[in-house]
Amino acid sequence: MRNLSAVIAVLLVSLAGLALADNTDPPESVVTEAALELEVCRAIDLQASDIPNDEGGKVKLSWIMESEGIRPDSLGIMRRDPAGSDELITTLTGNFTDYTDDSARNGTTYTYWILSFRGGAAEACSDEVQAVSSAQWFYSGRVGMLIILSLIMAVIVYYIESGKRGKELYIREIAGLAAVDDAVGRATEMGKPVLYIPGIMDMDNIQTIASIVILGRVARKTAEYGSPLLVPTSRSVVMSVAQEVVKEGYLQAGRSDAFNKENIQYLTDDQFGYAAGVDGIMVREKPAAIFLLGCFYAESLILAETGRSVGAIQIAGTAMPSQIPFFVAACDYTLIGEELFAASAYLSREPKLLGSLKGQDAGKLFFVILIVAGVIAASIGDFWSPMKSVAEFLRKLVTVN
Amino acid sequence: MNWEILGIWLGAMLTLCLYSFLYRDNPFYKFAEHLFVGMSAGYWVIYTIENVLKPNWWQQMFPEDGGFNWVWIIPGIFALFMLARIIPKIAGLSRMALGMIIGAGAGVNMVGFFQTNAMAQVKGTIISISSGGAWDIFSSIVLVVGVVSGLVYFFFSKAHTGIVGRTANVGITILMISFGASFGYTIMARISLLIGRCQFLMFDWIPTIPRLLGIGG
Amino acid sequence: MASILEKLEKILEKLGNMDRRIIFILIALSVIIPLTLNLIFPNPVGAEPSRDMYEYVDALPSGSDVLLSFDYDPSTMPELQPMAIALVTHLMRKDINVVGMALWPQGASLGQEVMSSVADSLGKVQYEDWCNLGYKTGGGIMIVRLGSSMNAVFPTDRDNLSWDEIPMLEYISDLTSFDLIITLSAGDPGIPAWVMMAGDRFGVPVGGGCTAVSAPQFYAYLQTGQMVGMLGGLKGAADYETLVGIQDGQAVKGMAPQSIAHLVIMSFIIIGNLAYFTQKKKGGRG
Amino acid sequence: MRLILPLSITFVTGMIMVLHFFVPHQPIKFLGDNLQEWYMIVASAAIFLGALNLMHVHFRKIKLKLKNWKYSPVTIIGFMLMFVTGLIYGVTAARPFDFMFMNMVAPMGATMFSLLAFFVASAAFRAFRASNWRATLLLTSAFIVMLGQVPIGAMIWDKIPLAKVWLMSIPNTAGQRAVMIGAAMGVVSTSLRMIFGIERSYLGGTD
Repeated sequence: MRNLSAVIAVLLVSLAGLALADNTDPPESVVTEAALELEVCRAIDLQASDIPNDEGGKVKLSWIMESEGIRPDSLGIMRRDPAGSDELITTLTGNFTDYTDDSARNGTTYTYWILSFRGGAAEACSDEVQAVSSAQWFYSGRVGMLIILSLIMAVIVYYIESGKRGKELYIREIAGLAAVDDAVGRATEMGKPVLYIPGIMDMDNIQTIASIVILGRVARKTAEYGSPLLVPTSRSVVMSVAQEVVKEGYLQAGRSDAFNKENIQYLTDDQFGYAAGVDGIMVREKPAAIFLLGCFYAESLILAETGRSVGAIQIAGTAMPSQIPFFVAACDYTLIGEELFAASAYLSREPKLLGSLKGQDAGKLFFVILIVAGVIAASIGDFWSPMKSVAEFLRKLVTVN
Repeated sequence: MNWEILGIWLGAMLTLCLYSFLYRDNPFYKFAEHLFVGMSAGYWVIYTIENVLKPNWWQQMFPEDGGFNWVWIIPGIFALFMLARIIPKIAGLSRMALGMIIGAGAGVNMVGFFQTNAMAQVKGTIISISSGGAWDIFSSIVLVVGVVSGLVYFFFSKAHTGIVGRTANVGITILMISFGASFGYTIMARISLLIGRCQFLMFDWIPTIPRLLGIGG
Repeated sequence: MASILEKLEKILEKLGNMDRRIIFILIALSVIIPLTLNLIFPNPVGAEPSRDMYEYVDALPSGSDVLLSFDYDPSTMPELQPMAIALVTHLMRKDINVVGMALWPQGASLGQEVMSSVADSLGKVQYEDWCNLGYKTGGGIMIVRLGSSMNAVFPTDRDNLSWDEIPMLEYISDLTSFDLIITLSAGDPGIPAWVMMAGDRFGVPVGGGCTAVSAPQFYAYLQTGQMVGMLGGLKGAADYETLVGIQDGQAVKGMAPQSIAHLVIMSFIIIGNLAYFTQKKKGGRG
Repeated sequence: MRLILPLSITFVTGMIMVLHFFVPHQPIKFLGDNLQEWYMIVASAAIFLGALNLMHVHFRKIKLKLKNWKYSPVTIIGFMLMFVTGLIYGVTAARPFDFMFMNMVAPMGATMFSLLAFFVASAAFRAFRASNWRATLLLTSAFIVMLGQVPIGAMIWDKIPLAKVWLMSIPNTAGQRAVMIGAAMGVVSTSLRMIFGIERSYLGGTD
């Protein structure tokens, strides 16, 4: 009994809505058909809300369809603006359960409702809901990240500045980088070239950028020692930049006469075509020192094992977690992750760059403290619930949406 | 001429040429290597034209339904700057294009890495080390200690002595276990690739030999 | 007695400095012989990420929509194609709608091959139960656009049939219309792009398969819940085949040469260490 | 002086991309959305530079009869084959360009890739020696995971696959995470140095 009265109530409401909404469809037919037979499903639980974190102009509608009843052929999304004029903004098939109105004006309150069409007539109508769209200046879920990133950037800039002012900064030894001189020196003694591989990604990859900066320092050393430097690249832009950087290195060492542009060549963008070409260079030129610094994928071990087999000293470095193990196994020295980014500062010994390393350390210290505090709070929180919310807060701080 | 068999033979011959490198450098490898470099370079030029320059630039600038989107002149100009390197006199213009690529790359990488590599990983490490059974607690402690000591290993401005040194030692130990596990896990993938090539040679190529010789079907 | 030991030491010493080409030959044989004999080993599945993946898919109600992105090319087919077959089989058996697409140019045709052959065997109809939107360039950035509108990025499917003419796509407006996104990823763009863009930004569950080489780095995503499950390499594919009940799948077949090659490599490691210790002992004595 | 313009372009584009992540409002959204596509177009267009360089290097080799010059025509012909057929016949399936890709370039790629099966074996043989306790740990964890990867591991002892999962999901995750968080710091600092023009050696000198 109760169910029946609910159905009738719903029906009445929907009819009222329908009558208000649209006069083009004869309401009589709805009454007769719907009352006697199974009703056409209507959209229930209609929700309308501004889409958060956008430039505005969008309202998201979502609903569910009644499960009992005849499925409608299509759904009409209706919108009424404050002036009172109704508009059918779109017609969807009966399967949709959400829609985004992207023609809303910011700051205007709209009323939305949904008509269920069957056989060309509106047979049922949902409740009405209201929403205002608005534009946001910030992604709300990214404020935590913005704060942390700004803090870390500020600290890095601070240490760069204090480095510029000549403050002495201690940097621990990085084994792979201490070996750069030896490797280049050995190549000179043996009268063999140095091979430098800047990874296989393009110049927009930050690891490639880091590698190119290191290439500049290595070029200066090879120029000083007088051994040829071969740089095969897998990207055209990297080739262009490498040519500039190496030329500059030779210039700084006062050996611009020894610079040979032909030694910096493009092979192919193809990952394994590049690996094949570099392998060929390795076995034919027999370099005494090989640098593998930058962004590497599967070709890492193809290059490192071939380099090993020609007896070269190999210094590798990458931030690709999946490739580090292969470099560790096949190379003499490996710069792990962050050490790659530290290399240019370490090799140049420029105070401002060393300062940025100190800034990075501050960033890591911050995260260490955050993790330790969070873990302690979460662990105590298992027994004493106030601490749980502390852990939740910390977790939320590092959540990015 | 049967194109399918020709294709299989080309693939098989080049495969064998490249495998000969495992013995040592030889003319067959040199041939295949030079061919591979040339053909793949040609492939990527065409690929770039067809899949990047045409759809993402040309068709954006001149949409199919007519019209002209002037903003797409901007990347075109920068692309010309990049190509200006060919002419030594105006080669300096390429620095504008480089500035753009490196600036955009640095910006995208900075937020991307920070979000996915730093924030998400820190969040994943803020866990309770007092819940679950003894084994769970042990695992959680290993995880947290591993991450923290690993980070300490990367400290550049502190000498690895005293407590920092001991923590960094724990860190590099965890890193080594991690690298070992990662290496061991990967071997399977590499063998799979070899299986794939062997299947090609054994089940696609070898059966064509009798057919070519006129024996059997 | 002593002479035998000395001989053994000498042999070990030689083995320790063995030419790597001997290793190469043995690796080749350990793959070729099982393939020729068509060996199949049993494949037990423990509590692994591949089981999580299976259980997540298995818990989806029929009629759900799953986006399957084929982000690989022929070079990684041996690992990823069997996964694709097992996943598509599972999805279609459960009457889940499969929408295919690709971030890698050749992924689209590889995906088509899998979906059409599995669909034929299970009596599924293209455009009603499955469809293939094809390849789009742009990686992660394109995924962000999919988050606002699928239709805008894919005005037509792979065969140039327009979006509106494909009945099963009536349900789909943007990425959030999907109950799960599965990426079969051979590298970049792949899992990181989907996790960062679709998972982290739009909150759609992401699962996937990848080559064994990249799998270790994605364990971090599994641990944080950024991925619902993962198939790693041929083992992951074989696990899924076993769980779905494909008896003689490509991956299950491949496990025999895998096992033998692994054993060969492990014996080399043992030999290498024995040789290392005999040399060290000698060094200590002398 | 001549570096000021490129450096300011770097600064502006870098800042737009950073802001784009935090600000969904116009005009940042429009600029950021477009810039993402623009820089890829510019980088892609550079491929012609590489192609010219490749041809130049090999023609020069032939002209000067440098070492292995006899193979240079192979590279040149290979490049021309793909380039010309691509331009004439297009890239659709079952055309010469596609045929050569599927039957020559792709198999060669797969073959180079599969060389890794041999190289992991030789690298493991050489590098995995218990020379100190840290190397022993590396060796042991690799060994356990290798066993856990194949059905034979479970046949030897049914806990081995569990040990593999534990190694992969706990110590391996910890190690990867430390690398990832550290690298992110390196990326932030490197990007910052680029965007603010503190590191500018990549722009070359004063030619």
